[in-house]
Amino acid sequence: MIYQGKQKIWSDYQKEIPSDHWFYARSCIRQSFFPGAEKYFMVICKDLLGKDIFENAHHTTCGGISYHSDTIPQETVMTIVARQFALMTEAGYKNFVCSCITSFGNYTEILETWREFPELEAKIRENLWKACRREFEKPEYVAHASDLVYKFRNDIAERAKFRLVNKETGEPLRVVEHIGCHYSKMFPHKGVGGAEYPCVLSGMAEAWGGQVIDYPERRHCCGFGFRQYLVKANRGYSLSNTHKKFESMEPYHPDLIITNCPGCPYFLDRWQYVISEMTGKTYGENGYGIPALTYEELAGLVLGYDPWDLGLQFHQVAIEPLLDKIGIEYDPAKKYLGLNEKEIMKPALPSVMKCC
Amino acid sequence: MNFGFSLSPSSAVNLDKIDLSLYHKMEEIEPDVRICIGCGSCSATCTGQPFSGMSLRKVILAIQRGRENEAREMLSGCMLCGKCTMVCPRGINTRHLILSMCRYWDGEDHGYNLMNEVEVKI
Amino acid sequence: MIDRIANGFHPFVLPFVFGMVFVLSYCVYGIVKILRQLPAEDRKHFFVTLVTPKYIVKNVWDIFANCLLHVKLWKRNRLLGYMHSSIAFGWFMIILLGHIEVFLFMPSRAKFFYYPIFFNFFVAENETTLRGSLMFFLMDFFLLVILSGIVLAMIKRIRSRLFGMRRTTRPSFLDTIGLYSLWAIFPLRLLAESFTADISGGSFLTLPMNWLFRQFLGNNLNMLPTWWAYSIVLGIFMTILPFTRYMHIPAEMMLIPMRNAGLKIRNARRGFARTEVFSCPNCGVCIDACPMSVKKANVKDCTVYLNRQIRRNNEKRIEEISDKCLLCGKCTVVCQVGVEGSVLRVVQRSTRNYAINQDYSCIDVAPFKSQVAASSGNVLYFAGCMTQLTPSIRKATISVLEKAGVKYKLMDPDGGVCCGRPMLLAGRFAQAKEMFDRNVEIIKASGCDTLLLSCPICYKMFKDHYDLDGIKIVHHSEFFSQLLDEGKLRPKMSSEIKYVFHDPCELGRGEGIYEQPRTVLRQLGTLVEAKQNLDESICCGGSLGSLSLGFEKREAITRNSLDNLCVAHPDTIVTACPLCQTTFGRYSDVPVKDISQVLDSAVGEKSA
Amino acid sequence: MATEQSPKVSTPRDIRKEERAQRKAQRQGADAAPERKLEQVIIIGGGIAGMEATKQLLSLGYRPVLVEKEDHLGGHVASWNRLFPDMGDAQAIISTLREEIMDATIYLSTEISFCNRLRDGYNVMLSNGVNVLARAILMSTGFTLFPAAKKEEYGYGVYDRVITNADLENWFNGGDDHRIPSSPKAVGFVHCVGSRDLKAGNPQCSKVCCITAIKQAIEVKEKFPEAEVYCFYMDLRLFGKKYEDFYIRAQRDFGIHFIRGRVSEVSETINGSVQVKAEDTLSGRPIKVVLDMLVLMAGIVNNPDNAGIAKQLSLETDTDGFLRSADNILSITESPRKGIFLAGACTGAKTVPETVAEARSAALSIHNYLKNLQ
Repeated sequence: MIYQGKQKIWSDYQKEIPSDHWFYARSCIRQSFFPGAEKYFMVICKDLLGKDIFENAHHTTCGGISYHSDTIPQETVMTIVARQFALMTEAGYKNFVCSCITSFGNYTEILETWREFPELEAKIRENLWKACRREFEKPEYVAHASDLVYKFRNDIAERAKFRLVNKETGEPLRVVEHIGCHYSKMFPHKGVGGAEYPCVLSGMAEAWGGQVIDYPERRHCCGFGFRQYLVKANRGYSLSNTHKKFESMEPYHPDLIITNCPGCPYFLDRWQYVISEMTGKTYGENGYGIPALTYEELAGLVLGYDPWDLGLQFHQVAIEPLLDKIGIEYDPAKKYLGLNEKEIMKPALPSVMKCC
Repeated sequence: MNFGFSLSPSSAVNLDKIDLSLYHKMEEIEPDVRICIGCGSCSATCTGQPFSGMSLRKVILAIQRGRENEAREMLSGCMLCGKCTMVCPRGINTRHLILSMCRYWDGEDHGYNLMNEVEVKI
Repeated sequence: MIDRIANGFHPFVLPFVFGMVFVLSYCVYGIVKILRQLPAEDRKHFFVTLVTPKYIVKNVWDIFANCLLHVKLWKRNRLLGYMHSSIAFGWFMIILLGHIEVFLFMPSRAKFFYYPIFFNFFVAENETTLRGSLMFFLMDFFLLVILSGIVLAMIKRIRSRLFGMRRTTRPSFLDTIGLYSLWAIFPLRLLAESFTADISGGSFLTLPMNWLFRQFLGNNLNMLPTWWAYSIVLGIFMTILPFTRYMHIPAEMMLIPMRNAGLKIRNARRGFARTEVFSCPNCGVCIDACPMSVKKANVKDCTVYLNRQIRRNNEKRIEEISDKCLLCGKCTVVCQVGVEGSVLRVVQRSTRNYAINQDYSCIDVAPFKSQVAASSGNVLYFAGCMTQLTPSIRKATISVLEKAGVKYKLMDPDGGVCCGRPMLLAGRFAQAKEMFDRNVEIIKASGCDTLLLSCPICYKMFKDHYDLDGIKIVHHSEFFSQLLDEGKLRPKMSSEIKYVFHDPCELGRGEGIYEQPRTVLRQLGTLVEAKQNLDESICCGGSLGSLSLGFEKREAITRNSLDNLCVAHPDTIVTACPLCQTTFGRYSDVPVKDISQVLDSAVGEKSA
Repeated sequence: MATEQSPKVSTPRDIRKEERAQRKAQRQGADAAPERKLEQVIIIGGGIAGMEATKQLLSLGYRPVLVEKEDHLGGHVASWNRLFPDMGDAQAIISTLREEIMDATIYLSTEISFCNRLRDGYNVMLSNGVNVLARAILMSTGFTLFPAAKKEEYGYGVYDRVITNADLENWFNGGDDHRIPSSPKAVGFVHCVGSRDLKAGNPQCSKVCCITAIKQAIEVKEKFPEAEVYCFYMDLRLFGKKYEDFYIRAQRDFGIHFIRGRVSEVSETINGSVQVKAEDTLSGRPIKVVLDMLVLMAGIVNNPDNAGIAKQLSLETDTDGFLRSADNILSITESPRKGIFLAGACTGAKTVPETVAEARSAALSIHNYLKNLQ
């Protein structure tokens, strides 16, 4: 691997990311999968970095999940998106940041479509007006939340309490990054680093001390594939794609996976359990899995937030070996305590994969 | 545990892992198997094709890709009429190739049956 | 006649006695072995013929004519015929006369079987007796005949071209020893008899030689060593005979009655096939006949080498030789002992076991049956696979049929089931049979009384292999000839056009149809002949008979066949086989047409 | 070589001097070329097209002035090793041509500063300060190779074992290349890298890459007989003399595998080899193979340096990005501008023999043009 070659490509794919004044749109599913992730994104942006980032309680799903599952037509999803833009316009913002990469892909695709077909945009404006009497201006910048974290990665590194380094050996942790298909595969120029050698996540991992692994199936889909997973008859196909990725990354012995998409961390996490039940194989050390974290969770970890506050107990793969490797202290007893130390239920343990 | 779905094998041909022993045997018997350009003349003219789907082009490709099982059925419909040999633009001795494939398909030499009593009338 | 040696024995006869006992025992062993290898019913039938007078006469005559007189060879090549029959018949006569001498002069010694061979050593005769001088004259005469044959054989070995043979076999090591010992036998006998001629009597050859030798040797001390040498050489020849090509002498005497009894090859290596293989005299006539041997290629793949390799059980070579052959059948036509080169090869092919055995159960013949049953007509035309690639033949044939007012049906307008012959030639009889059966079903469903074929490959298959309940099977050339005879077609004669007819292997040598296509062509234009024609016509090189011969290797064969056809500068080469037409068409400078095409263009509209 | 090291510097004064000398020779009855043939012709680009045209113009009695921006003649061919289909020596062609143009005026490491159009000719100012007046200019500015790194998914410049056809040719020519392993087990060639690819900005066929890939695949197989060699192609476009024989040899004698399907992506494996994915379109299945070396057949694209000169001379580009000829059938060597001629790959991808033939044709066109001006 010629690192300079990658750097050259990264330099070709740098996008402009305004440093402040953002309108934030959440993901429809991440809050239930990884509830700490979006929360700590806001905490980091607002409290730690002191940025102006606004969210409106009335915003909804972007509709991308239904669009990609072939359940709603494109004009509907465009109208939903138009409403999100209207909320942004009403709040007086011009920079739009979203938490989900399918949303990011969705917003980008719609804006590009409107650029090519202005008559469609006019029609959507009419639809929106008819539906809820709102009007909107198109955002000047659309970013994914990871773009922002990438932009502030060095600020975060400066404030970090931990580095992605093995405490015992001093070696950098081996990080697998997965940007998710909708981040830049559709519009390479809209993603940091392009589509082939994206650097949005690898930039974070490297800034925080880790070493990024480039394994053969790096570009491959996480396996979610929307209706491939949602339709049970196709679910084996979804699983097989994830399995292919793990088989490919296995020889590199990764310490963790850092991901972008709501689906990616979910499937890279949960399918490890399913694969272990089906094949008896686990991919981490000593019978554990490989922890799959969102970039916000990882940022939270290096900044020294409590793992359980970050919601890491919601992961299927146990996070503890990673915490031990980095040297992050945690209280095992508090793993399944919720707000105000209230007992939340303990999950049953898998038969193959070790989970604490 | 039964999840109601399972891992499906990859449909990809992995050239590093396939078993090419049959192909190599064919290369030894009829080196011209290498020069097939997949034009499909053999399949288009095949007498057996309408009945069995025989396509020599596909059979050759299947053994090159280590997927013999997909082609066995086709070969068993060959009538050996020789039209494919007549039309092959690359001059491949297709009949001999087919006969040799039928003989060594499973990678074994099935030998001779010298004690056989037959009605020989040609 | 005086018995010279009191007890009628001398040690020098021992080498001969040993050789003779050995070869006779070997032959007995061989005969028993081959008889045991025959299928029981064949064996029984064979024994019956051996005691049936009609067969006995035929067997004796055939053996006499073929093994001794080489009648077939005489017809083919007089010089070779003389060479072979002088040695074979001369030797036979010497042995016969030897026995007659013993019975005439020394009946008491008849029990010593070496006595007739060395008669002149053991007896002393006053040459003035009439009986003696006649016998001695005959003995010297036939010895001279043999020696002339030996001289020719020596010349042939050095200069085979003088005998009209371009190529001959390379003898194996043992063959060479056998050859030299055979050559040595008769000069040594001459010398031995010459040395004893003043004692035992002699005639026009031996007496002068005796006189001559006495002039400068002055004694007869050479007598005994020469008789020793003669006996030793005989002993050597007899002993190695089973392992040389000379085994063909006894084997052919076995083959003739077996063939007369109607036996056929039933196994690749045993029984009848084995007798044929051993009957091969390695003369090499098949090499020149073989179309593959053009430009000195593939010489080692001719039938003579197949026989040799089968005798050696060299499986690799047997396979190569069997697979390469075009199965044109010409070697069988020219073979003096009638070794069936093509059958022997196909039966070798049939011994192989396959991982995939074809299965045609997926073929549904119902649509074909209903299609042939639906239309009317009593002639069913099956164009065949190859004709699919030469649609002009089908078109011309149909056109001729219509012009002649024949009511016909098409059996395979959109392709059909292969006749099975290509599969049969590959030695896969069961698979071929499956295809036969499918076609038979369709043919019977048609209700026609005549099956018309334009491809000789199909024709031979239907003609020889199908039981079609009296349905007449005709090749289109045959059919056209008949239509002309009946006056149903009135073609325009253009005598300025020179046609040459190429006899397709399957039609000519295969089915003996030589005259009918020529009859047709004579009514269309001037018929010229190829250099080698009729049963010696040269395969076009496109034959499906060969399994392993590649496309590029066939070009020389085709070109050679074309050169043979074009000696009389024809304007058009006419053939009656789609495969020959396609093959020649690739390289020919002269237009190549099917007989149906030339006939169709010569017949105007509806001449009937 | 002497020509290259000490190029003759011609000035209009020199020419006048020579003209006088020639006229004198003529008067004395010596066998000299007619006066009009002393005329200068500027040839821009010293590749094989420029060299061949120079040679022809010399023999027609002109004074060709050959301008080359590199410090050596021969263009791309100078860095190649053997040429298809007879494996002729590329260097030998260059040295033969070089020897035949010893008498021409050659400026190496020189570019065109600017040119003006005069009433019946051009005034060309060179970067070395020389000013040349000529009534005819020949553009033989050639092509550039598609920058393979633009096809990011193939990882040229990123993966250790990915090289281009030019890199491989340079290695055959004795160059050092650490990316080429000492005993590869599997080698792949990707055809049409930057050719027939709208997404790469070049929809044209580069014409020579298919046959070059076959040539190089054979050469690789000759060097590494143990290696399996795969060619991934979209279409095989082998149009030239004996190319089909070459293809059959590659298949039959060298056992090179041809896979119809374009490589979709390349990734590096843990031991530094590359994993290549493609669709085997003939069997309709995805295909995957690990290779120790991957050669990208970079295509032929127009030379961006042409743009400046083309603008000054008011030349147009054709829809394929190459210089436009007056007519693509009858006058491929003539530009729409009077006195400006085109030869070689500046008008599109060409093989070596085509380029040489076109250069000859251009020289003849120039000769006829100048003759008719008299």
